[in-house]
Amino acid sequence: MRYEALHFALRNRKLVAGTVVILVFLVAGLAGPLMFDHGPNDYVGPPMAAPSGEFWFGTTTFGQDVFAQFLYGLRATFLVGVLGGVLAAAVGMVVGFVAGYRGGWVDELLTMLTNIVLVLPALVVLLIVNAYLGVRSIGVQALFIGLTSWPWAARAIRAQTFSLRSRDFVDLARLSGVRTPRIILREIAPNMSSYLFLTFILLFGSAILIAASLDFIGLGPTEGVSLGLMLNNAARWSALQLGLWWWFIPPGAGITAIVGALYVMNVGLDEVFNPKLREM
Amino acid sequence: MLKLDGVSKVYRVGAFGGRELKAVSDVSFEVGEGEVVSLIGESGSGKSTLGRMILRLASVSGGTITLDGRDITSIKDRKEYYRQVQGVFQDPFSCYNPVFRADRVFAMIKEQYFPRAGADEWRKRVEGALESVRLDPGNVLGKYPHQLSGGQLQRMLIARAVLLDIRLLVADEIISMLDASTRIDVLNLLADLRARGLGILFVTHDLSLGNYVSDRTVVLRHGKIVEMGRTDLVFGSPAHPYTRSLLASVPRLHAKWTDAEMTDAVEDVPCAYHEAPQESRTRPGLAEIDSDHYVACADKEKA
Amino acid sequence: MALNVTDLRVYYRTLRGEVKALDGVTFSVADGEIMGLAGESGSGKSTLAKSLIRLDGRMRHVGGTVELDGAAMPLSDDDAMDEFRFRKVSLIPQYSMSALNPTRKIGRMVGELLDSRGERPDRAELERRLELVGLSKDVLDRYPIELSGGMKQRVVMVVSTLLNPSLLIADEVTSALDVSSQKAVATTLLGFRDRGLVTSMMVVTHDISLVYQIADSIMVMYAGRLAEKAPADVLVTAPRHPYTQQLVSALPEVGVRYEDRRLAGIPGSPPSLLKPPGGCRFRDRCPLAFDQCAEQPPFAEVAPGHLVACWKAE
Amino acid sequence: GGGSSTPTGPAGDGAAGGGAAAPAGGSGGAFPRNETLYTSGTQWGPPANWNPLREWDFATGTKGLVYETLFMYDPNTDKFTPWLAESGDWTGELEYTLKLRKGITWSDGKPFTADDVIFTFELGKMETVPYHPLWDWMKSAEKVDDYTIKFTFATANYQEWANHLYSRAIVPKHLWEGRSEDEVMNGVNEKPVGTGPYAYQSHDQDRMVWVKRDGWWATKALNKDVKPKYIVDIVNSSNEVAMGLLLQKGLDLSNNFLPGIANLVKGSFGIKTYYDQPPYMLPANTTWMWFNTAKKPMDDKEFRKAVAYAIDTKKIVEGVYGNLVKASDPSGLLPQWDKYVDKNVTSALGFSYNPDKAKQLLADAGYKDRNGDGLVESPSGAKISLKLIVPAGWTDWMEAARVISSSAKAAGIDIEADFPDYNALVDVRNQGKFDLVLNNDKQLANTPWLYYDYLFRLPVQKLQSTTNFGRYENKRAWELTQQLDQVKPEDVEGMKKITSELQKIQLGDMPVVPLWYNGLWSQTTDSTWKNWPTSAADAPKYPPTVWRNWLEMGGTLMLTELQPASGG
Amino acid sequence: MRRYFGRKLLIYGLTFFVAVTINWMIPRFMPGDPVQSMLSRANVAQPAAVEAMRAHYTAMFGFDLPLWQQYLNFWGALLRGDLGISIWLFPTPVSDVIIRAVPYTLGLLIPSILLSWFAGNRFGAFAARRKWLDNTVLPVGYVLTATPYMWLAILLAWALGIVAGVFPVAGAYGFDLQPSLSWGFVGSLAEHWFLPFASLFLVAFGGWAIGMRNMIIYELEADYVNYLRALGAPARLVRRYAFRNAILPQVTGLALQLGVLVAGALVTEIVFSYPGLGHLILQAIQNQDFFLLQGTFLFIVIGVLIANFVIDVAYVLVDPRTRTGMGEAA
Ligand SMILES: Nc1ncnc2c1ncn2[C@@H]1O[C@H](COP(=O)(O)OP(=O)(O)OP(=O)(O)O)[C@@H](O)[C@H]1O
Ligand SMILES: Nc1ncnc2c1ncn2[C@@H]1O[C@H](COP(=O)(O)OP(=O)(O)OP(=O)(O)O)[C@@H](O)[C@H]1O
Ligand SMILES: [Mg+2]
Ligand SMILES: [Mg+2]
Ligand code: NI
Repeated sequence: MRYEALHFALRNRKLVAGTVVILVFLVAGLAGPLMFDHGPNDYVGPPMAAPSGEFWFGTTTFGQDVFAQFLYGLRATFLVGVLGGVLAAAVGMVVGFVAGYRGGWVDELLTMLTNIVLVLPALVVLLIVNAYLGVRSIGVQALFIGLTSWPWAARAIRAQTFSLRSRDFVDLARLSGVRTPRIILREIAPNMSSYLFLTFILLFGSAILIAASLDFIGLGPTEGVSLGLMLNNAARWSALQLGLWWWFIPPGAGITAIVGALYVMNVGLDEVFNPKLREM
Repeated sequence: MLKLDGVSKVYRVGAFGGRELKAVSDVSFEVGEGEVVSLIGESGSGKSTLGRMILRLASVSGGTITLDGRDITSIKDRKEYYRQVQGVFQDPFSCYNPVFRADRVFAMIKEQYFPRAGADEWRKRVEGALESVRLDPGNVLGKYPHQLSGGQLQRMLIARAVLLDIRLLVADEIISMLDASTRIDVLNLLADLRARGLGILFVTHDLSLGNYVSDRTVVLRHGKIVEMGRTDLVFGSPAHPYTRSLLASVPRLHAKWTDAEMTDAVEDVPCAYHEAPQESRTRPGLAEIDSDHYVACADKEKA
Repeated sequence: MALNVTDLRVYYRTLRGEVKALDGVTFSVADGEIMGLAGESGSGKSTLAKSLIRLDGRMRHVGGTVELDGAAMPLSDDDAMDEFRFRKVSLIPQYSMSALNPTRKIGRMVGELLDSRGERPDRAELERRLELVGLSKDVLDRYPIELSGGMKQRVVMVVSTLLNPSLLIADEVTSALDVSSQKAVATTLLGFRDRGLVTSMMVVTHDISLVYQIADSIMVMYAGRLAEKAPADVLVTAPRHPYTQQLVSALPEVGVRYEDRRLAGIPGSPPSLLKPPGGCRFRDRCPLAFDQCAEQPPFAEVAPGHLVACWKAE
Repeated sequence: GGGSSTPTGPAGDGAAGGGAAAPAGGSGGAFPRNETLYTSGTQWGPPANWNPLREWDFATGTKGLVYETLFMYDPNTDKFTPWLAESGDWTGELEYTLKLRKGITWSDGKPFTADDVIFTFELGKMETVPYHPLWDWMKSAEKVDDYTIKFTFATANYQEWANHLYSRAIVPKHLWEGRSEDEVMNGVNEKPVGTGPYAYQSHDQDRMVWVKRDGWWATKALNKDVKPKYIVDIVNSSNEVAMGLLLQKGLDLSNNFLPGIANLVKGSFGIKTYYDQPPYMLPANTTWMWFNTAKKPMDDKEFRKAVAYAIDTKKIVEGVYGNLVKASDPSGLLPQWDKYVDKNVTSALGFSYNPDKAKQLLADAGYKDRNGDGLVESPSGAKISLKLIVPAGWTDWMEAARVISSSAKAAGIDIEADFPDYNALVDVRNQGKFDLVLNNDKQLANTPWLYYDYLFRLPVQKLQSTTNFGRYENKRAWELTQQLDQVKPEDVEGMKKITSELQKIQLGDMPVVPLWYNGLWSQTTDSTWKNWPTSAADAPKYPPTVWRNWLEMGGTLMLTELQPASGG
Repeated sequence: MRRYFGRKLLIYGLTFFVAVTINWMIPRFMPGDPVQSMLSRANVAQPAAVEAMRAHYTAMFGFDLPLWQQYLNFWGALLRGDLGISIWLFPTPVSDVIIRAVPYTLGLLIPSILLSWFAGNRFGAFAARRKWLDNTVLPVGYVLTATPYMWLAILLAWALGIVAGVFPVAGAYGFDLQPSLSWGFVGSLAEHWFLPFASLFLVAFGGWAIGMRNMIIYELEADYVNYLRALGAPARLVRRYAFRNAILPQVTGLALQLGVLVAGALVTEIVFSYPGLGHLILQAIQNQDFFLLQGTFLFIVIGVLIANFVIDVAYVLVDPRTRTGMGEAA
């Protein structure tokens, strides 16, 4: 069964393409910055230079290397995505598992909480909280994204847990004297691993998008670079009007490519895990 | 050994538990050592619910369940209880976590009950248990559930229960998902276990199977007992119209349904309850019409 | 002859190769015949049933022909098959509980279905048939969710037979039911045939005792092939194939008790259909197996209407 | 964008709302392009009030286009021009007599008289009116006749008074009389009635429209006329938008900071700035870096000096601003105040970017790098790690702060740029809980006294909300500042004597570091209106801006010099 | 049914309560004093004057009361529809500021949400049954959903606005116009509206198309589809049923996505300087106008809640399963 999944995984064009794109960007983000002996914000070149052999993506109004910013920015983007995604997935899982497994009033309560957070427009809440708190680091940004984007994941996981909870092997584990947290962890979660993974991918993608929006509005981290901040800076320094397309195209394209690849990967994985879809 | 006394179960359904659903009401019977009691009834009659209450997978809403006179809810240590009482369920495939190897059910027992047992010693025990359910250990160990047949899986579950030296087994429709050719093997196995002194609560909706293995039979309908007693009496001279109609519906190999049976005319026959003497109504709502043969009133149910 | 199946082969495409789920079956069902199709799990019963109505995406029609009322059915041509479906061959699925579109009222759905097949919906006839299965006509104004499981099943039965098909296939329609409902469904099926709403019927089940109650003949499959076909009484009382014999003897009957007569199962398990062994597929489990069994025995008629695939069956 | 690229409305459709709301002559509610002046860069939010006392948030133009001041002041020439006043003179040590121009009427037709002026000044007796402190040293404003007023003072703060003379918008007594303090300060004043050349026409979230009013007094009295019939002041949403509009000639005058504009000025986009080469703009204010002198090691003037030497201002000017600004004089005084700069003092004590000197100063004062991290520790061995705060979102300053941080580090001083939100920054700044902060609150004005007041004002209070953020305590400097206030503006020599002293103290103690002059951001296009102020010989020299509080410093006069580009 | 709505209303009520409380709490427990920063902007010279003004405004905004009193007052004012006075646009009441911006935001949101939803679902269902469409056009859908709203907006603004000069990129109508019922004005409105609308529409469209495509594929596997197929029902009918059933989860999806879409609109407005709520929020943030921020936030929350409720009602109307399900069990 495992091998079968792998077999399909390797043959699924969507999954492979998505994964390749993600890996390329990941490697670029991890290894790329080592190419430079200057920081992403250093004034290293002539201002407003178009892409050239020396500066692949051109330079900003200050003469910063856009390519360097892009590669460093990838790091931040991945970091926010992973941290935000992991946190949201973790909260979503805890809430979803507990609500789904426990049922009863615990479920009622958690479902209520979930619904409340769900109907609150997350980005707007983030805007407000960010504005007040003056969140200024990637970590805190990821924290807030994680804390607001979990509800749909929790809902989905709850529903899944609900159906798994009544499966006999769960009862059997209970008959073996296994305790609840362990049952959730060892019996239920592994059965949803593909689902959890899919959830995480989606949360990962949405965390990146939310972070980019926050950065763009100027509520992003003030130090360092991220793709969203690059967009923000490009807009603020009139890159559009000055025709510095090389400044605002790459970061947006980078985000789109990463998130798009994640989504495509998600569909691919779905097809791998879900035999019904494979026939398509 | 196991005694149910006026057991009921109310499920709260709907939002905020707004509605009540009485799945089991006022059920009393006993399962003795080395005795097979079959629990028979149509779908939704509360059979599984009873089983789950005995297995402490569902809480008891009313009445008591006692094991050797001890209320089972007072046994704080669930492990202690499960060492004596175990269950096997209907769908052998869903009893195994599909992502793990099938023998994980044994590992779980070791982890929880025999953490100190040596690997070799444990292996021997498992093999012994498997052989007692007539499985070739080499054939089944180390495989994934989907690589095994339903019969094999079902027998492994019984082996798992056997590992614990249990005294009571709740077998909830354990053969209805099996092929005709394998189900009889599992049934025979149960009978063998009984011979070793195991009490078995055999839940089924297939009357012929119940008849095949059990000593006593309890017929449930809408959560209430309509008839119970020695199997030969219940099947031989069913006293309640419901039992009769059930029996009439059973397809038999050598007799086709008669035209009379095809039209459900059996309901007209009055129940035996009223003919039983007053003093024999030892259990509430049931009349003892023969030694160890009880029946409920059909008219009262209609009302 | 209503249905003539000749050497039908249908395989499943899988990763590990082709599963030969139906590997050369030849049989026929006469007009007015109710044929029970029995056999253990995985023997290819559903595959046969599906083949006759709609191949799913992974099934491949490898060979053989099917003739219904003299017309050859283009099994592998999905569009051409539409001509046969519903009008000539129809199906009562196992999943009757979920076979109705949940967001359409039943009457409307039926109307649209008939419309789409170019048939004129006959409301009166529909109501008459509903009455036949004990349903009032106002179910037509209800959504499926408003009906109980049994009602839904009866609705499906009525819908499937609305165009009086020559062949009705009922795949495991009773497996999930308790005895009293099983009986009700079985007698309804019988009633359909008796009233001439369907010409002949193929009832797929693994419960021989049940199918015995209504079937004229019973066919037993084993590992993708036919083992035996005989009139119902004959098959139950005097089966010729060793597999059938063992199968029948393993069935407990009301009244049979463990202490009285210990029944025995069939040891061993059926072969994989991925690479089935040549010859008789029951060979490994067969107490009578001998050298000749390495060769596939023909499905030969040993008595009128009694066909067996076994060298030992004379 | 906006203006020019939108289709001109189809002619003669009569659907316009009619009445006062519809601009005369416009078809379909459109403002005829050749009669309309589009400006931007002044208003950062929808126009919300037309209350001339709310000098920080009234709709731009409320003062200058509608309400007028007694005098105009031109910072380029340092000249006062009588405006509503005909003349004004110190008629005694503590007595100032003001004569008003006759024949001026309010836009509702009522005559403008001494009562209005007295009323306006007396409004300052209300606690919350921003010029309330005037009454600390002004004794009375008395009406001599309808056009003459006599002001008497307890202390003659000549410099400050001169500032009041061109800063206070005069409001009509007949309409404002009887308004409560709350109405006066917090009232919206929807229908402003003033003496100026324009009247309120309409406004929306993203614009303020003024319409020329008939019978402006200056046309007759001074032969000055404003040319644009409409002034549409576009609310800034962002600088990019302004630049986009400017490029499409949807704007005639943009007073926005437009990064990269230098490229466009050099190109063929028809965009002009005051100078056609760096720094392109007239200077408008100085950006200062304040040390919190109440904290170690900023309490050490040697350390402060070292920091001053360590800052690479040139990199800010060129890298961050692309030469749109100019590095500041060591005194921090704007070029318009050049005459008050004692060159001897600045050449002797002035600083410039010199990392070696900075290191030298540090070493001499005992600041050494003891732990080898390349950053110095204080003489006592304590680690030095300072934060330079700049409001988040002020991108140019953020960039500048990063440059400061890196050049300071290069000299061995650990300064980190930090970007709290504006509110938080204000909090810590006012409470004195910061290390270093950038600030440019004080604008160009008639007197350098304003700058010295900003630098040296005492006593230090719990909250320092507008001046002396560094809590720098120097009694002598504060005395000199007060003395400077009491020198008559004509007495330049007298002022210079004091400013020279002050500069000595300032450069010797270095409580703040002046960094660069922010420009009087202004870019214009000639497509509809021409004759903008520029450095060219024949062009007007008024400050080319419609910024709040700058119209009375020449903005209004600029409008009178404009000419239609296409002759008519 | 009544139960169902009672429950929903309870959730909405609680959400509202939580939102209001958060909203009230944050500015009061965060660093920075709005009055101080307001005065700091006022840039009044003399410290003494500042002190007087500070006292005045602190009392005016009620910051001198005990917290619980402030909280109660907040609710009281809220229920009267009074959201306080904007600091940034002093002395305009926050509700006035919001009311002026709302038409623009709704004008963007409602068409883009509804149109993208309809078009996306149609298109997704269409693509799901054509392999070549599925393989060629759907990737575009993925790219679209993955696009950050503001980037697409920037690209459109740049390409169609600045480079091609076809569309204006700022404001809601030409700066040479005044609101009137003329063709010129309406045309100008439409012209300014188009790009922000298009960028919102496109991103959302991609999402719906993909969602629908997946839903349809699942739906085509459903038992009732198999049954219809077995009865030889033509693909047309099957698709019609599948579409109808697949659209139901998309209705719920719409409710779930609402917050995201609103957020997208905010960001898009910022790019195009479109004078709606998004623009307002940004300004309120940049100007530290807590009251305006609170008001806008509340307004959006209420809007989203109402929209959610409308969707709930709509869902009940279109899906018979919920209706009966609720009548009996739930
Ligand atoms: N967890 C539960 N919550 C609510 N109702 C339940 C629950 N479990 C069972 N029920 C209800 O209780 C009644 C009895 O169910 P039970 O499963 O005991 O029947 P059963 O006799 O085992 O039927 P079957 O033969 O179908 O297994 C049914 O009406 C069922 O719907
Ligand atoms: N989609 C599929 N892909 C691959 N193999 C399949 C598929 N469906 C069925 N098979 C295989 O085909 C063989 C016949 O299956 P089929 O479903 O016809 O059996 P059956 O007799 O109906 O069994 P049951 O009684 O369990 O329904 C089995 O070996 C099964 O594993
Ligand atoms: Mg059950
Ligand atoms: Mg089958
Ligand atoms: Ni009775």
